[in-house]
Amino acid sequence: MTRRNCREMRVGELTPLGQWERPGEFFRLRLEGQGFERWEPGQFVMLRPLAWGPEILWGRPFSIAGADGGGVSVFFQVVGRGTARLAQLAKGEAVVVWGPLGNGFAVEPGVPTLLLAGGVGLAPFLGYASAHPNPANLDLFFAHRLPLACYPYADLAETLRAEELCEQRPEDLQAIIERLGERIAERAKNGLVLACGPTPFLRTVREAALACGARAQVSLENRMACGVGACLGCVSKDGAGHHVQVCTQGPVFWAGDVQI
Amino acid sequence: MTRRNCREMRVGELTPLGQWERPGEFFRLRLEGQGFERWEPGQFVMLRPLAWGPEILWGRPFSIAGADGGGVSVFFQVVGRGTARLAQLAKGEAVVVWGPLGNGFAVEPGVPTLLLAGGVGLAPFLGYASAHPNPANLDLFFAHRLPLACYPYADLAETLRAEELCEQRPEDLQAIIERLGERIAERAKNGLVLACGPTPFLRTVREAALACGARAQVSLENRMACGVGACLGCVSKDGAGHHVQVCTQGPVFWAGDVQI
Amino acid sequence: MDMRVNLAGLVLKNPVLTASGTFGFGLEFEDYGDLKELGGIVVKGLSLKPREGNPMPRVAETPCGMLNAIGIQNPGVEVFLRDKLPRLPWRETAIIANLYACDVAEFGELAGVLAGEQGVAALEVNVSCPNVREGGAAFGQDPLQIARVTEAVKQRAGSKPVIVKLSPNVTDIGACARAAESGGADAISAVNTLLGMAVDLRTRRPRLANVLGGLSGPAIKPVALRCVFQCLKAVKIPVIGLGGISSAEDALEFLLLGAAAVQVGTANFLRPDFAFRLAAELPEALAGLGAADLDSFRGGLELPD
Amino acid sequence: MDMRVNLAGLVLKNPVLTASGTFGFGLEFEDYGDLKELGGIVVKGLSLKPREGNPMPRVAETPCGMLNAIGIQNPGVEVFLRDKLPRLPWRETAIIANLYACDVAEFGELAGVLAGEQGVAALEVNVSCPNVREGGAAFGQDPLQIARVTEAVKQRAGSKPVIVKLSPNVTDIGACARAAESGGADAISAVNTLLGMAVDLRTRRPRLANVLGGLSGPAIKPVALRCVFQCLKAVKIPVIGLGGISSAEDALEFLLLGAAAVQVGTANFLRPDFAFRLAAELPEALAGLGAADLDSFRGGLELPD
Ligand SMILES: Cc1cc2nc3c(=O)[nH]c(=O)nc-3n(C[C@H](O)[C@H](O)[C@H](O)COP(=O)(O)OP(=O)(O)OC[C@H]3O[C@@H](n4cnc5c(N)ncnc54)[C@H](O)[C@@H]3O)c2cc1C
Ligand SMILES: Cc1cc2nc3c(=O)[nH]c(=O)nc-3n(C[C@H](O)[C@H](O)[C@H](O)COP(=O)(O)OP(=O)(O)OC[C@H]3O[C@@H](n4cnc5c(N)ncnc54)[C@H](O)[C@@H]3O)c2cc1C
Ligand SMILES: Cc1cc2nc3c(=O)[nH]c(=O)nc-3n(C[C@H](O)[C@H](O)[C@H](O)COP(=O)(O)O)c2cc1C
Ligand SMILES: Cc1cc2nc3c(=O)[nH]c(=O)nc-3n(C[C@H](O)[C@H](O)[C@H](O)COP(=O)(O)O)c2cc1C
Ligand code: FES
Ligand code: FES
Repeated sequence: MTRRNCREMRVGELTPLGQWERPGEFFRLRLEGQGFERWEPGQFVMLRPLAWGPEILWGRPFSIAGADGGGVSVFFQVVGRGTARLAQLAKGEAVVVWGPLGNGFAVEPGVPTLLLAGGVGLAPFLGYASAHPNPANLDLFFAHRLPLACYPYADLAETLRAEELCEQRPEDLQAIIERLGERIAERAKNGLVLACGPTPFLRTVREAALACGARAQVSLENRMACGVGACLGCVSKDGAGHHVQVCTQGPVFWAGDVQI
Repeated sequence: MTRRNCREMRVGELTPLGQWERPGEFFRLRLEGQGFERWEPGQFVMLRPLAWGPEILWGRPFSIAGADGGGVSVFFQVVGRGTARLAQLAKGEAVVVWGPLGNGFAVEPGVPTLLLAGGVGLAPFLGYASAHPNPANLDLFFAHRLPLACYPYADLAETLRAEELCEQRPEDLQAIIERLGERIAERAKNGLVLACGPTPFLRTVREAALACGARAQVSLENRMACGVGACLGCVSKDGAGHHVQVCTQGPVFWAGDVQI
Repeated sequence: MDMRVNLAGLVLKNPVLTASGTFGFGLEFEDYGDLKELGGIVVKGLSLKPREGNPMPRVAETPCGMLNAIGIQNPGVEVFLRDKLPRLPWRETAIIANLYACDVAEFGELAGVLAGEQGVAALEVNVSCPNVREGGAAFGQDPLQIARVTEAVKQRAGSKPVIVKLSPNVTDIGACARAAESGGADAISAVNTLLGMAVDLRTRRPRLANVLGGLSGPAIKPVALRCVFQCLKAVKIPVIGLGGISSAEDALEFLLLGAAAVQVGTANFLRPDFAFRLAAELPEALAGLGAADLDSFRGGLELPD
Repeated sequence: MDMRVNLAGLVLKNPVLTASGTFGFGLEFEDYGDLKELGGIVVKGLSLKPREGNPMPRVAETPCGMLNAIGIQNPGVEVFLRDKLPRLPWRETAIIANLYACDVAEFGELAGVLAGEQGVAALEVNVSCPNVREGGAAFGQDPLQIARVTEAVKQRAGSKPVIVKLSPNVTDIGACARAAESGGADAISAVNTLLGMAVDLRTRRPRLANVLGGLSGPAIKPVALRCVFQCLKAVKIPVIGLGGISSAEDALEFLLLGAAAVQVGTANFLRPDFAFRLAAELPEALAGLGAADLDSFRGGLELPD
């Protein structure tokens, strides 16, 4: 088992992505320090810069995009106050990091595995692809709204079979939903489907998977205050209608075990 | 009359002083922009960087150390949260500045004038000396605790007669008080005494001046929320025991018109 | 966009008022904007006689807020009428007097003094100031007293609308609002400050000479929104919302709940042109939310079933 | 430095407790520190039967604070006793059960279930939760009900100290404290959350599915300090202070007023090792203020004459 911990790490690189297309919106952040020798793709960390005053109380959860003995990397999009301030971190600044948190995706080296990513939901699959013992069995389908350069897609596309669709016009969404359905159905018999992305995306994946009987996991992005199972602010309902904490019992769930 | 205003100005230079003696504690800050074409030495500004969130609500008051058509300068010491964050301002950052506020020191070119400064209370006298039509009539006495290099003393000492005493051991304080008394008494007959510094310093000055009948003004540094006379949080008592706002009816008072 | 507000018969050009005690007598802010652009100005609390207020220190910063215990320092109602009111643009902007007194009779008398003044648009009754030991708190925390004070003011106020300003330091603010309504109030403003305290570890003393003080600023916004929500449920008269407003979005939140107008208090200390900027920014902020006008937006909160 | 605290007969190794609902059952924090180093752990609110709690969303950030409307989701007291308590270091650290019920009889029953449990050091009665519509608010806002609930719990609690946790959403918290004392409470904890609300301008809906929720965090510290101050004036039994503590200095402020111990709530979300760090830092922070020990510092607030 991976050992969770809380530590102060230092900002290593903070690299803007797609800065010509969407300046100041997408970043890769590398935090330096120990504690991530062992982790599972799909797990996440909570980040809270030491300099944040009481104005922003909660840490912010991000999927681990990669980690090793020297540090951990995440990939984030600026959507609000917290991420806006993360984008202004200075090199060397101290960030309180707790993790690795939650449960990772299933890894079944011998099974053809379809990775479905929507937008920033691509992040955990960077780690997944690099840790997977048999990348030849991996297919990625990536749905996005913004130019490809905003995402770390190119790196992934080199190491596995990748397909992408951009949602620009309203009719693109329908195309994405259909394509998702087709791709999931291909894996219905003998495959594994893993998905991460915005809630409507996950809902579509879950329904399609349940409809055709594909084994599928979805990674939820509920709002989190503590990340460790204590506040009960991040819950979703399980198959039986009981509340489960996404931070500790997820964020990855088998599609049948969670309501979206 | 000088016209008060509120505007966003840009950080020009932020220069540390005495950085070898007290790293990160003393700064000169130049803010660039218009609005300070006319001002009087002894007046002050309220500063609140645009980036301050609701965590620090109030602006912070600082004596104008110098100003011209292109901007305004202040000189500050880091003593708490607000000044600590001012010390981290980046060049070009926007700062909300309102002023010039309050009333300046009396300027009587033909009268021998004694400037008494305690610590950062030196700041307004930079402006006073440079604006005075007859610097030959100015004497400065500067009492301080920290190395001289922390203060903009050298510039001043070039343009007027200056004397300084450093309070390092407990017995130095007594020497300072005695020296203050002597210097004030010299001006009792036909001079003018102006003082700015910490409250105990001003109290000593006020008592000595009243005792020997010297005409003296003191500049108070009460805590301020608004700076414009509205909140009534900065009051002191006048000679008759009525509350007066230090921000609008001061910060400079004739010694007999205010209780300290 | 039409931003006019009809507040109990009083037409305001926009819903932005300044809160009592945070905007002086308005004149202090003339250098920072055009007073005529504000919906209204609620002046510093006025008493029959001049008051020196509480000893210093009277203010302290707290996380996202501040405490004050000014103690209604003011020059008295006569000085206000003689020296301040004539210099205010009362034909263009509603000047609202904020009344402070220590018993019911005095409140009535104060209202009587103001009733005949053309330049005073309305009376706001401060039954809620927690700062002053003499009894301010007692009035505002007891529905019966609120009703009695309201009646007394209303009787002497002539044709002036009477606004009762409520304290959040009560078990049931809805009951206080109903008491004001039953006493004849034309409108309610909610809320005054939360009773609080701060201490200085170095001196081992309270940070305020008065020990207790009123908490205001962004920190209290969630409590203020809840109080306005509860008042709106309790009464039919208009409710003016305030407490922690420090952006156009904050103001819109109160309006979304159904507040007739808003007051800006502590935010005037963030920058002295705050209220002017807010009045100017509000139409655009509303448009940004897809609202056609203020009236169609106000009260549009959707509640879960 | 000797940091021990005697709380109504219960000896704590230091004055740092974790607040109910913010530290789970303690086990969630085992990876972040040694539970044995805490003065005590107040566990998540327990009811007789399991509760699913309120619908989502249940939490929202506010300026320097947060709102929650969890609705006392918990697995029920039996599951706690069977699955959680045996795994906690209850011999070394005081494990305090936090009781939630909807009527007096149920409170008594809950106390009865816990009275015989060796691992439970004390009972904290939550009469103040404003989240749950079923009646939590009513109990905590009425001194008479507080006295009745306290009596019922005390009767069934055997030798366990009974702590009554008060709500700040009242006109007179001193009266509530006296009611608890008269009902036989061994200690008081003050305060629970302030009733608040937040709205989302984009969706035009409340940010919490429950509409109203409890405000906690640094924003409420001034109100919490005031409540503790008023409770200390009202009663002789010890008062545990909480509300907005997010640094060693904050904790010392409550102790300076005279609080017997403190609880840390929302700050546990700033970083999961917060409570452990606080317990470790407190002696040095005390020494930094020139205090010889905790007892000589506690209650040392100097009031103006
Ligand atoms: C397990 C997990 C893994 C995540 N991984 C990543 C990642 O790798 N990269 C990444 O960019 N983001 C990721 N997120 C989402 C990220 O945590 C949020 O975008 C971030 O917390 C927003 O903080 P903020 O202060 O900028 O936004 P806020 O100011 O808090 O909110 C701004 C807007 O974003 C919405 N929002 C905030 N938090 C969330 C959330 N958790 N889910 C959905 N909407 C939200 C709000 O409703 C609001 O509209 C993850 C979330 C979870 C729970
Ligand atoms: C008219 C006027 C002119 C001033 N000119 C200068 C100047 O030129 N240079 C300069 O360095 N400072 C000046 N000051 C003082 C300066 O405003 C304060 O040092 C500053 O506001 C402290 O802010 P902070 O957030 O860092 O401290 P806080 O965190 O607010 O307080 C830290 C400590 O400083 C004390 N403190 C805070 N404000 C004041 C104050 N106004 N007076 C005395 N003690 C205070 C507090 O009690 C506390 O002990 C002036 C003050 C006034 C009223
Ligand atoms: C310094 C100060 C002085 C105040 N004086 C008064 C007053 O005289 N009369 C009154 O009714 N309210 C007074 N208040 C309360 C405000 O009008 C307002 O109700 C409260 O501050 C909450 O709003 P805010 O958070 O926007 O400041 C005062 C508030 C402050 C901060
Ligand atoms: C998410 C959350 C859940 C809470 N659950 C409970 C609870 O079950 N029982 C209880 O008595 N108090 C509960 N509280 C209140 C806290 O114990 C505490 O009284 C309050 O948050 C104030 O302290 P703080 O500002 O340090 O958080 C909860 C608070 C939060 C934030
Ligand atoms: S984030 Fe707190 S329980 Fe999941
Ligand atoms: S600082 Fe507000 S009146 Fe002087």
